[in-house]
Amino acid sequence: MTMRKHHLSSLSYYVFGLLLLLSACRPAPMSDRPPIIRFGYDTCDYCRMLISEPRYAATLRTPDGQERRFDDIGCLLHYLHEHPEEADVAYIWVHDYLQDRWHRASQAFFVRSDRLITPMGYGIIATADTLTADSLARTLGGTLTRFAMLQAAPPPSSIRLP
Amino acid sequence: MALLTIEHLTKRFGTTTVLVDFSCTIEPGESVALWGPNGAGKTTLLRCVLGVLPFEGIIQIKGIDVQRQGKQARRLVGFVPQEVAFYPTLTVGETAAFFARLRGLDPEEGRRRLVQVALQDRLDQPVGTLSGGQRQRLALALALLGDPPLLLLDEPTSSLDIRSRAEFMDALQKLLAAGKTLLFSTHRFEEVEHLARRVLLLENGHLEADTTPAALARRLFPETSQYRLRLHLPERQRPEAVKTLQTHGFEVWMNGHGLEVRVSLNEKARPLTLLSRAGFEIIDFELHA
Amino acid sequence: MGTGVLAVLLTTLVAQAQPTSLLSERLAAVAPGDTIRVVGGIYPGPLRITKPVVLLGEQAPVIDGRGQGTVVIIEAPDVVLQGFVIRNSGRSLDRENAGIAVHADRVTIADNRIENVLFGIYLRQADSCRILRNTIEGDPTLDTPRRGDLIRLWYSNNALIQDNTTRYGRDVVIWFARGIVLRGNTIQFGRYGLHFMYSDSSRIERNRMLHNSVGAYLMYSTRLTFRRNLLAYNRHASAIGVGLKDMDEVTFEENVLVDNQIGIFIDNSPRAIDAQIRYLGNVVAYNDIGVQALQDAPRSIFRDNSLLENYEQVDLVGGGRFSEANGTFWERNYWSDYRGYDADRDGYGDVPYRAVALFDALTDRTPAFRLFAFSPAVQALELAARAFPVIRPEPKLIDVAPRMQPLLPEGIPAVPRRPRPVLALGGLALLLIGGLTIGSARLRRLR
Amino acid sequence: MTTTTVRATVSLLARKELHDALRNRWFVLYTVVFAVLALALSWIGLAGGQLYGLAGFGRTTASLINLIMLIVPLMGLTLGALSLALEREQGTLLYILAQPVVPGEVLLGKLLGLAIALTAALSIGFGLSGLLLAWRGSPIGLGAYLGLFGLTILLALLSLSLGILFSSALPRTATALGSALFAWLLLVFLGDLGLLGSALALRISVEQLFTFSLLNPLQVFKVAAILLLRSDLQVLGPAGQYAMHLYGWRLLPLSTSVLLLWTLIPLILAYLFFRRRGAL
Repeated sequence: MTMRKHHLSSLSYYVFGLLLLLSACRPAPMSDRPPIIRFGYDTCDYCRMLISEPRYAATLRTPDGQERRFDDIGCLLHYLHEHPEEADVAYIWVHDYLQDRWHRASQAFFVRSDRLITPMGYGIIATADTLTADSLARTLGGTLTRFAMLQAAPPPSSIRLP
Repeated sequence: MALLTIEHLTKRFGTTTVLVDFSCTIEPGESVALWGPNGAGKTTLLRCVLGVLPFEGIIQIKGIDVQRQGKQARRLVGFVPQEVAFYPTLTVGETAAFFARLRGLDPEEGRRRLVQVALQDRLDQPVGTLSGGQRQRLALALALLGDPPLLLLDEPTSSLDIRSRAEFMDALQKLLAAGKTLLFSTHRFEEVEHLARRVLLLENGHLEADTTPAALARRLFPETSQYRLRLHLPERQRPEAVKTLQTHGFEVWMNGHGLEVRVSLNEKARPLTLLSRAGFEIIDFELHA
Repeated sequence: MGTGVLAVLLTTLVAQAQPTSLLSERLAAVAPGDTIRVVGGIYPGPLRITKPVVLLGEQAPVIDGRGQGTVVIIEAPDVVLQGFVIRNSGRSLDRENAGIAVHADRVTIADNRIENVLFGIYLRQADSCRILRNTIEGDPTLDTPRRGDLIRLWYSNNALIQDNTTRYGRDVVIWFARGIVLRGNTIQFGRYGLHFMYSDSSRIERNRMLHNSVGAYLMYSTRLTFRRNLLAYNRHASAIGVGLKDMDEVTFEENVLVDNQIGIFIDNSPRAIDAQIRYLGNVVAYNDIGVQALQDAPRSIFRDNSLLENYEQVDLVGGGRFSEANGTFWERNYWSDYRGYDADRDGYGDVPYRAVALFDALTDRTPAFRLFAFSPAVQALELAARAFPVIRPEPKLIDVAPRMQPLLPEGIPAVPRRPRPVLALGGLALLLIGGLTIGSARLRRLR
Repeated sequence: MTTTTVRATVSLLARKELHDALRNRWFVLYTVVFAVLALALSWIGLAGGQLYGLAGFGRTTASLINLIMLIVPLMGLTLGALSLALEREQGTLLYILAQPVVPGEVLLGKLLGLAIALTAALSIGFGLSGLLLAWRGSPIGLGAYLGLFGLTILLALLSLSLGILFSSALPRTATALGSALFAWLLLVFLGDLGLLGSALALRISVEQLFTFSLLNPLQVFKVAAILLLRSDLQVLGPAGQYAMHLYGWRLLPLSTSVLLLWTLIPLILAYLFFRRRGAL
């Protein structure tokens, strides 16, 4: 009889431990960090292709915590064009072209050039500051731009040679 | 040194207590009967001695604790249960070999023991096809494997007919003579009388008395009174048997199973002898106060 | 006889002894349109060809880039480069280091072996080129994203790419190129077997794309014929056999898609309101999902296809159904999970095929439930759903007259089958172990 | 006096158990059914591939995993549940315990004997279908095949030890067998259906779904088996991708350990129950 009682209590410990485990599994509160991309594993939420190269990648997180990942800044712009309800409220990050860093899209400086072959051929990359962007634009023969301007324009088409 | 020591043995099953503070010692060479009504705790006591049930208190065989060193303790014990159950898939020879090995003996030793109980011709017979008497003899042979000093027998004759019972008793008698110690439970007084030197009287889990067969007999059959001997015979022989006994001056009447004879203590075996000589087939008998 | 051997030996010796600069000098010396025969030898790269000449390699002469830059650069039209071994390009993705870079029209690159390169053959603004029977191998030690594309076409129209073999590259890329014919190539162990974008009026046939992350991704193009290709073992994270995104006017015919994660993936195709896509006579077998579409696949005809043993035959992401109102038609396909009969013996089932599976309906809405795939519980659920039609979901599609027998296109290169002698030994060993255990335990009495 | 080592005793008891199992009708029935079904499924699964020159991991290969998940736990649970309870009811358990043996040896002997019997039975099923697969050219390699066999043995062991737990805790054969059958239902059907239902109702996340599902050892087996056969878990959807990303190939040793734990814990409990209960 005592055995059975003992067994029951160990069962309740088990259940309790389980609940603890599960609470540990709950997603962490939304942080200021960009969503994680598993490169070579996750696919772009616009063009559905694998995201392999960090330096062209972009991500966003909606206020209710949904995450989107893109292999090309052009795909991000297309996505935002098709989902205007997310465009104004989402947190948007773009990856730096030269370093392993993420920037908030509103703070980054962008270069658009026909000579940049990005994964989906939109030819847009992001950098941290205006100086780097300017020198890149000069060497690549492209133009320097900001995220607001990119968003205001119609979504980019893939670059075409003149 | 005592062969078996039982101290303050108490055994509970759930809320019911089967044995209460039971203590006794048994010396080498003794033959001890456990006597008491059904449910008095005889079987439970034997199982505790075997160490196959957990209990409170201490039981030692040759100083070996049966709970803590059960394996060594059981090496000193041969056991014949009330209803012998063997593995139905094994033959007699395989069974003997298996239990010999279990005791760390040569399997050949197991087969040699079968000669002792006259089962050597049935080596390849499945144990399931043995008669009750044969099974009991096999059990006895197995209990003797490794020559343990102590034999525990739980109503060993209860499923036997009268002739097998007599043979079995003879065998036990010989073992006793050879120096074995016996502890057995029974509800047949004649077995106590035949085999035991000492009787432990159990009642409701208590040790009521530690006494002798003679004392038990006085308890059961006071000298002055008359007893009823119940005889079981085949139905067709009964009227003839009644006549035979009446001609020898016995008071006889018939009941459902056979006949009953009024006897005094000193002549209680005479009706049996008379009928056997006259060629009657006595299946069984019981003595009642 | 003796002199013949001697001559060959001498030529070889001479070739070996040639100063490595000799090839450039010979190039400089010839007139446009001339033919240069190169017999054996090892020449250092880079080799720049600026005249329309024919370069014929015999006994596999080698042009070695020694790990620096692009090995052969062709800047003149009508060049023919045939029979060479071209190896060891640089490793810079940004500079697009390649085995052969072509910047001129009507160039033919044939029968070369291109080894240990980042990019393989790179056509940039080079129209009407021909890439024939080359073998191109990348560097398998690099991570796939760090590799280059073994064939890359960039603004290069009317190319013929035939009977090439590529291995260990990133993708085969065809971007901004009209009128391409891609035929009989084998593309293996890369990321995208084919990444095809903005390239209208092209023809892709009889190619084999095996063991890539994704077989072929076809995007943003119109008027494409995609037929008789074999796409197998393309499995990786989010892997698909063939994906169509924003494709218009496609004839997708008699392809074989085997053992991919998703056989055919359809995203917003067709896009144009007057465009149509025809899926005809394809074999879609042993994929996790046979055909997957985001929402519906409007203005599409699926006819005479054979869907065999896909774990989920057809999947509509988000649930719902293929609607004939949108112009989606499923007709006369073979379904390996069809349970109907053909009483009138016309080769078509008398009962419509309905793609209904309770579990599919669950996983289409909540993909996480795919975790329960292969569970006996799911089987029980399906049985229950069959027995009690009350909980039967609406069918995803209805094929009114499904085929009774699969329709298998002939002449398609077969999926390589591997014999399994080792497995046979394993099976035999287990059988022996089991048999002997039981046999000996039964025979040997317990003595 | 002769002494018997624990090893000798256990091996003797195990051999006796094996001897018995091979004469057990249930056991023979399971062995035959498993072998026939495994053979039939492999045959059907390959028949299509043979005809079309195609081969792969289709629905039919899946049904092989299904077969294992259905039959193997049933084999282990029923044989385990019968093991002690039946002998207790026959009286042979009392008789064996009255010999110079300890309960641990009896338990271990039973486990070992039955495990060998089950392994032999499964070897025959696997061996036959392995030969067939090899003969007709299968998509499964030797490594995956032997790996699946090993996992199946683990599954058999864990259900065996669960069955033995019921056998030691419950006094009568009927209740032990009934409980074992209920446990089988729970493992095979009710657990998954319950989780599916609660996931629908509570909208739990992919991570939680995966974590919860691992409480069912059958799911652990399944995940490991699919990983072995496919080298990835894509076919299990987002939860599979999550697991693959989180653990990768470590899932294999991980699930093996979980299965072993599922074997060990019931055995320890069974031992405690057995010692407490003794021959009764």
